[in-house]
Amino acid sequence: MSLLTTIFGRLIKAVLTLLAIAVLNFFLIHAAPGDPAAVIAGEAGAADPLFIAQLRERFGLDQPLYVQLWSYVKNVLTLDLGYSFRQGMPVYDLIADRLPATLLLTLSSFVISLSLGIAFGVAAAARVGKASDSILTTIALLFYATPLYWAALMAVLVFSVQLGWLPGFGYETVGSGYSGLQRTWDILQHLILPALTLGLFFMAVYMRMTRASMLEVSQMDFVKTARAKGLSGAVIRRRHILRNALLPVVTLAGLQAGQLIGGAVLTETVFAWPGIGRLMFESLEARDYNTILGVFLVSAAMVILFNILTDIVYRLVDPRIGAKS
Amino acid sequence: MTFWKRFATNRGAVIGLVLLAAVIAIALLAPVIYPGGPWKMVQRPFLVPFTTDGLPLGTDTLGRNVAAGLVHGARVSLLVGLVSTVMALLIGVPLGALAGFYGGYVDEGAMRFTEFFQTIPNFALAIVLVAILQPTLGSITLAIAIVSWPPVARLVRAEVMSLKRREFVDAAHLAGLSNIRILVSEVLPNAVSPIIVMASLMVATAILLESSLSFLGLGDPNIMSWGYMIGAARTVIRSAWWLSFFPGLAILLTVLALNLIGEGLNDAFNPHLTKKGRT
Amino acid sequence: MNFLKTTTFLIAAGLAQPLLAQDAGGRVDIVVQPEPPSLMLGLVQNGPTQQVAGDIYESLLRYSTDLEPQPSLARSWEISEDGLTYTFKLQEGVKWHDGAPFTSADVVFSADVFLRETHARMRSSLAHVASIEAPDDLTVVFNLKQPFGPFIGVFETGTMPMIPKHIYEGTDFANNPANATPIGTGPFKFESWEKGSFIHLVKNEDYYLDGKPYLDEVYYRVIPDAASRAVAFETGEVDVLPGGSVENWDVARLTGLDNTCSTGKGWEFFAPHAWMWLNNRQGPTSNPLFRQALMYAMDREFVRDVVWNGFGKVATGPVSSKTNFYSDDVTQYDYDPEKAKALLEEMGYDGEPVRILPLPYGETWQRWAEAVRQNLQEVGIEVTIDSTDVAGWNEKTAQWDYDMAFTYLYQYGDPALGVSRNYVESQIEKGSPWNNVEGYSNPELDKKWDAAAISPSPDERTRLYDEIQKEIVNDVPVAWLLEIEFPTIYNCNLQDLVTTGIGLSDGLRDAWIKQ
Amino acid sequence: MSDPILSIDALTIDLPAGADRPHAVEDVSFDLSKGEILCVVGESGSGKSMTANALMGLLPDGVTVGRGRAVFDGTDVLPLSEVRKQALRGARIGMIFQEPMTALNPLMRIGDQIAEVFAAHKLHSKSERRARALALVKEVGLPDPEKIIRAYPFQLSGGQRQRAMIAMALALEPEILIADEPTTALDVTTQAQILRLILALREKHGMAVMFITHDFGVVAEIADRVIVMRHGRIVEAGLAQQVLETPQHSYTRALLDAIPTGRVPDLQVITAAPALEIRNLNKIYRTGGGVFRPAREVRAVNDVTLTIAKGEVLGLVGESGSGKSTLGRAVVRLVTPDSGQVLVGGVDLAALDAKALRQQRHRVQMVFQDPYASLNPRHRILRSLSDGPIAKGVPKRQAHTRARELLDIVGLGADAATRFPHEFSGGQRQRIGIARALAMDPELIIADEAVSALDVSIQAQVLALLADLRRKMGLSILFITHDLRVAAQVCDRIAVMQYGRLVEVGPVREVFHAPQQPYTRELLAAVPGAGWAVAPEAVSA
Repeated sequence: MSLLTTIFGRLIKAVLTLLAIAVLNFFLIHAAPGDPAAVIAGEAGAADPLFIAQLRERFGLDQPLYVQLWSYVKNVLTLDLGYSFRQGMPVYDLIADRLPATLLLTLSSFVISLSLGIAFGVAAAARVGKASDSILTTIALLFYATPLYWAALMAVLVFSVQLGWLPGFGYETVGSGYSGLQRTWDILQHLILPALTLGLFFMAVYMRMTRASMLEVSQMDFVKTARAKGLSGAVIRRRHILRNALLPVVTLAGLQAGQLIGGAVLTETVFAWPGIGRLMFESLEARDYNTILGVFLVSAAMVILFNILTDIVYRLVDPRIGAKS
Repeated sequence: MTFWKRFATNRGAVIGLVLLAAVIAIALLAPVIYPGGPWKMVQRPFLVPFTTDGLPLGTDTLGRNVAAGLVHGARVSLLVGLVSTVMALLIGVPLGALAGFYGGYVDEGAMRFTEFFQTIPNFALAIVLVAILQPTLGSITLAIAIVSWPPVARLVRAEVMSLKRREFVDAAHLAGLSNIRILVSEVLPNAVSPIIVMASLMVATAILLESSLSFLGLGDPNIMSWGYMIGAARTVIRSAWWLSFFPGLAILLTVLALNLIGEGLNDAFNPHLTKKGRT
Repeated sequence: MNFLKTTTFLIAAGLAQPLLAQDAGGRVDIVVQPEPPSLMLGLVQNGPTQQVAGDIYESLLRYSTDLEPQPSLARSWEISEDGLTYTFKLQEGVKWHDGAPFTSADVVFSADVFLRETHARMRSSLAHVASIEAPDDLTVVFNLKQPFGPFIGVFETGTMPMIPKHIYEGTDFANNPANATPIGTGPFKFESWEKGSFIHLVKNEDYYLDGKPYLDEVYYRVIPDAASRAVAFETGEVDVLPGGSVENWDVARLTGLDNTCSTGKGWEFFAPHAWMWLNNRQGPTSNPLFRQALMYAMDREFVRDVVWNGFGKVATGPVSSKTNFYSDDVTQYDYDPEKAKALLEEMGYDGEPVRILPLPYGETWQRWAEAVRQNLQEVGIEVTIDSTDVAGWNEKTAQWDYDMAFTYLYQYGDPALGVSRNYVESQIEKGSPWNNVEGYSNPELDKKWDAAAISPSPDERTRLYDEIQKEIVNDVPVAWLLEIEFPTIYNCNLQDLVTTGIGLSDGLRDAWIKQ
Repeated sequence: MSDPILSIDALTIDLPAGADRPHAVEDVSFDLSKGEILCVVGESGSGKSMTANALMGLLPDGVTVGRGRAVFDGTDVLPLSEVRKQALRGARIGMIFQEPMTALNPLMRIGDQIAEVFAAHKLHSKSERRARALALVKEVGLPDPEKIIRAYPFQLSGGQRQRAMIAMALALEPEILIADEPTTALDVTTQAQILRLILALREKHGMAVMFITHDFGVVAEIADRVIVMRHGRIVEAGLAQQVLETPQHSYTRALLDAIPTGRVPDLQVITAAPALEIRNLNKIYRTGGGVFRPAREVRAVNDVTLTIAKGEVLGLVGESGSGKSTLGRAVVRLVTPDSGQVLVGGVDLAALDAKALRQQRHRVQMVFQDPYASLNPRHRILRSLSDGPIAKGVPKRQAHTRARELLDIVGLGADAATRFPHEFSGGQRQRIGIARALAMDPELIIADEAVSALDVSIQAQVLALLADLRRKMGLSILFITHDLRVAAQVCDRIAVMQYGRLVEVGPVREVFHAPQQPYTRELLAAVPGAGWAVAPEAVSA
């Protein structure tokens, strides 16, 4: 089976999954008490029932649920995510506005966590049973056990407030008028704390997995073969053990990377990062149906995208996959 | 070596066990230690720890005893962690077992269903569920269970798939035992070890999840939990660090303990993986 | 009756001209929380929207901190003897941000066409208006059907913002693309909006008051976490924390910082008044004895001192002491658990549990509910707290699915505008959380409320409102809690930040930075 | 014996504390001469591989050289530093292993893995390495070398992988090749090819070979000299022919005796009544298949018709992939055949629905291959033996009594009933497996490679038990095995399978002595040591 047909098959499955997610979430969200009209009216402060009824009619919320569902599904099928009641703009634009920030945050923390995790995992595995292994493992375990938001708050407290080294929140210095390199540098500084906090937690995950996987692979027969060839320990670790040990890490990383997108709510909240995690949380409180559904769809699409990417990477690394059947 | 001996040789696991035992003891004895409950406003607010007799960890924003909160909070964190894990197991184990054992369409259907839940971002789904059901102990537990079961199903499925090819399962078929009986009494008991390991880690994750939900204001307001305490104190973290520090520490230690135990169990169940030494 | 806990301030008005020479130039960063859904003030009037849009839009009048009307787009005004005709003379040379001239036609369009359709609160005031005329470009006349004492109070920016006729006439107001780039007459112009991050306004160079505004630009910053907002102020990244944007516990700490000022002014017009709705229809709360017991059981001073960090004033009844026609000649409910227990015994309270629905506006309100729960439990009442978010809160109160529900509402300077709606029987209607939600019914009092609203004589009004307050406080239809104060915290270099009765919501027309 | 290239002197290898004995190898001395093939023979745990591993510096963690020297080319290699050992490994001493499936890195192309040997010793340019890899691939007889060096291990068969391994080991023309059970995992015909290859390479390069095996057949095939090890000690050493024909040590004799001789039994009197009739049985496996691609079909059982008489032992032989196991599993309905009949006692097992099948299961029972997987580790032996009878309707007490009896019969004693599987050795577990099959009072027993996983001496005991039981109880057995010598020893008739078809069926004597089909002949010829073990008797027959 060629890569193309696989991807094509996956895409079809992905579309079906996304549709199912849209439908499930549609019902979930409509099951929540209150509706966007009530919330918007609530914010206006003095709505009479007439005003609320007008809003409902405008949003189409006066239609029976199945009619609303049908029109939503129709929209989604034409790649139209609808209109945000609360923000008064197309959901697509809203998400397009926010997605880059989330992607920047999650991808950089992903890169940090994966590279550090693998590096430390390899280091710990190479020193298994020694003190340095215990220290690395313990530190990873501590990161793993620390509530993310708590670590985030502490990080702001220490590095931003006490030491003043880094900005504690936001995406860039507002109104700085920076452009080009200067702006990039500015964003980078803002990125460090959130990306690290988010990254360190996952670093612990990858490190533990890499270590375990390295140890397991190092027991395998072909490692003995490699030694029998007269290869040095470092070459064996790099060329034989690591490559094989990374396979399960790649799988896990692919799974996590997708989840990161929707899972950055906490980090985005603490660091005031203008991403879609926060957008989702705010839209949820506002019962901004279309926006929540849109965010869910986009994050689910990201999960699927990353799964497909993982598959491709996996195929590139492991010749056995794909050639099997 | 027996299982317990192997477990006991793992220093981390023993430390974890002692920690957890302490947390459980505190949770059980909470009504004895602080019979007044965690909500009672006993003193001036914002009393600094270690300065007032009877209030070792100071008081919170309303003058409530932080130590009492911690002690009573232990019950809830453990309860949510435990019950949600049990619920997740109750969904994941049968689903994974049936999928793995019967294969074919059953497997296909069950796995599509599982994948579906894995595609929806977990934490976001938990938030939505709690928001929809409105935050109560029950809804939080349920939400955590609903987002936690897919890995269980996958694990159990993989275990069952490998176990069902073992010859003793063939032998059971030849003995004329029914499928369900084979699944329940021959296959599943042999999958218990990895499930226990995973469950111990899930309890830890569930405690973290509960506290994260509370942090976002999605906790049950009638119940004192560590997550609630941090959530309630986060706005004063700068002026009253101890209000979020101690519950944070409590979570950290409990989660750490569970992880250590999980690793210890894993090592004890799979002695061949832990052989010390290099390639 | 704006609900959201923040607002802004500023201002000025023509009272005392400052003695200092103002320095021009500079930039101010202000927190806005939460992010406004829209800046089109004619469509959305919640707190954050008005805080930002108050710089862009203006109305005919402003109100001083003691609620006296001040000129704004109206240079002067006249009320006829019979209280039926209001005549306004407009400022000369006022231009919309797109350069079009502002005329009386815009006023008529705004009040009579646009706001009548979109603005529920304005609509109920417009019910008293027979016609609005524009005899010439700079004159507007409102003709009332009958005298309506509070009418002079409706010309505030959030109540009657001026909408450009040349842009909106004949369009679908709600979906007009111009809503994204609001055009007003105000001292600042809309420049850009980075969703989730900031809103950028720049100085209106063509402003009709010479030399104003002083500031070059204003950034409204969206920072969703209260603790982060505090940090932002400390690190100097923002200059102003509007009321309610940090938790009360942080206020004392922040105001103790160098070069940090705070003011409680700028809320007089709104006079936010907090109480718990008590469901008068069913359960223990339907019994007046129980409701009185509640009042004695609650330690409201403790809450003021601890939860509100000393800000605010214990409410004595339905009318805020900042609002006109306040009377303190009413029964005082001091903290007295014994009395509460006695009342409960008298009514034969059987331990039926009651639910508290806190206001989902952050930690302060949550703590408040917890404190009340503790107070009530101590006199033997079974209490649980229901937890919910904004939408759920709206739903539950609007559908009367609650026992006790926290809320706070604005009073708009006059009991007829912001108080009577919560107590008269005609305002009992399911589906809204701002009317007579508790279901209190007292026909005798209803007559007095009505009479007081349309009486042309201030003395008569005072007498009626005194009687009403005296009587209603004994019935305890709702459990009044606090007159809330939201201190605005700002960098002391900022001058003339809060100059009117709606504070930051009136925009930064007069603000300047001391160099 | 002249000119030893390697001289091992009083080697002792220590096991870590807590192991079942203090030394893996104790006081072992031997020489290896240039161009010589030395076979080190022993059962599992004899320490035969440890000696080789010590030489290569590849001892498992915790296992250390205690005493002794291993002089190679004038130097004791045991105390050398890791770096110097690396220089030795691959370059001057090559090694190949038992499991060709796992001994190659699954993620690297064959060519790269071969070229890596040069890289490890910093020899040749990149293109030269490739050319040499190609030449090596050719030399070890792999087809289509250009393609092979670009292939990944999973694309090669077991025999091909072992050839690739040999190519790697030979890359730098080492003076010594250590072969650690290199043919054990291979089919018999493939094994024969690999053995021939090793002989040919020895001829060509003149290297010394240390060949580790448990199989005296292989020894007979290639050994110049033999060392027999037991419990870490050398019990006998000598020229191959000497040891094989006139073993001096009782253990060597026991081992040789335990080997099924290939001596075929006399014809048994067989009743006409069939215990099993298989008629036109078919089973096709379909793999893959989906929207975008056709399914791949493998005819595992192709129109097989076969009868086993009551009291008869029928040997079903064939190489891996021949379909013999599928046929066995289809007979007990662990696999549902696509078509055809399986008649046992007049019941067509192939046609029963799930419920009826459960009630008829007891008619055919199975003894499995893997003694470690065939017993539920969480159940006591008693339960493993009595669950079936109880499900069948036997009263519990009676089932328990019978279980104890059977444990006695298979030589374990009734006490075994209350213990758990992990308390037993492999051979004991296989006895339990037999007892379990008997507990159901079956009309037919399928023994699926029932002794393949056991050491020779244990194998002999279990085969003896089977023969004994058969005599006493008149069992009908379908005996599935890849080992023709075992089949020859215990079976009345032999059925040969290839590619899912029955190639030849007949009495052992006929099939072995006068095979009709070329494939049968090929198979027989490939049995290592066949000429030595079967020939004398065969002639007399």
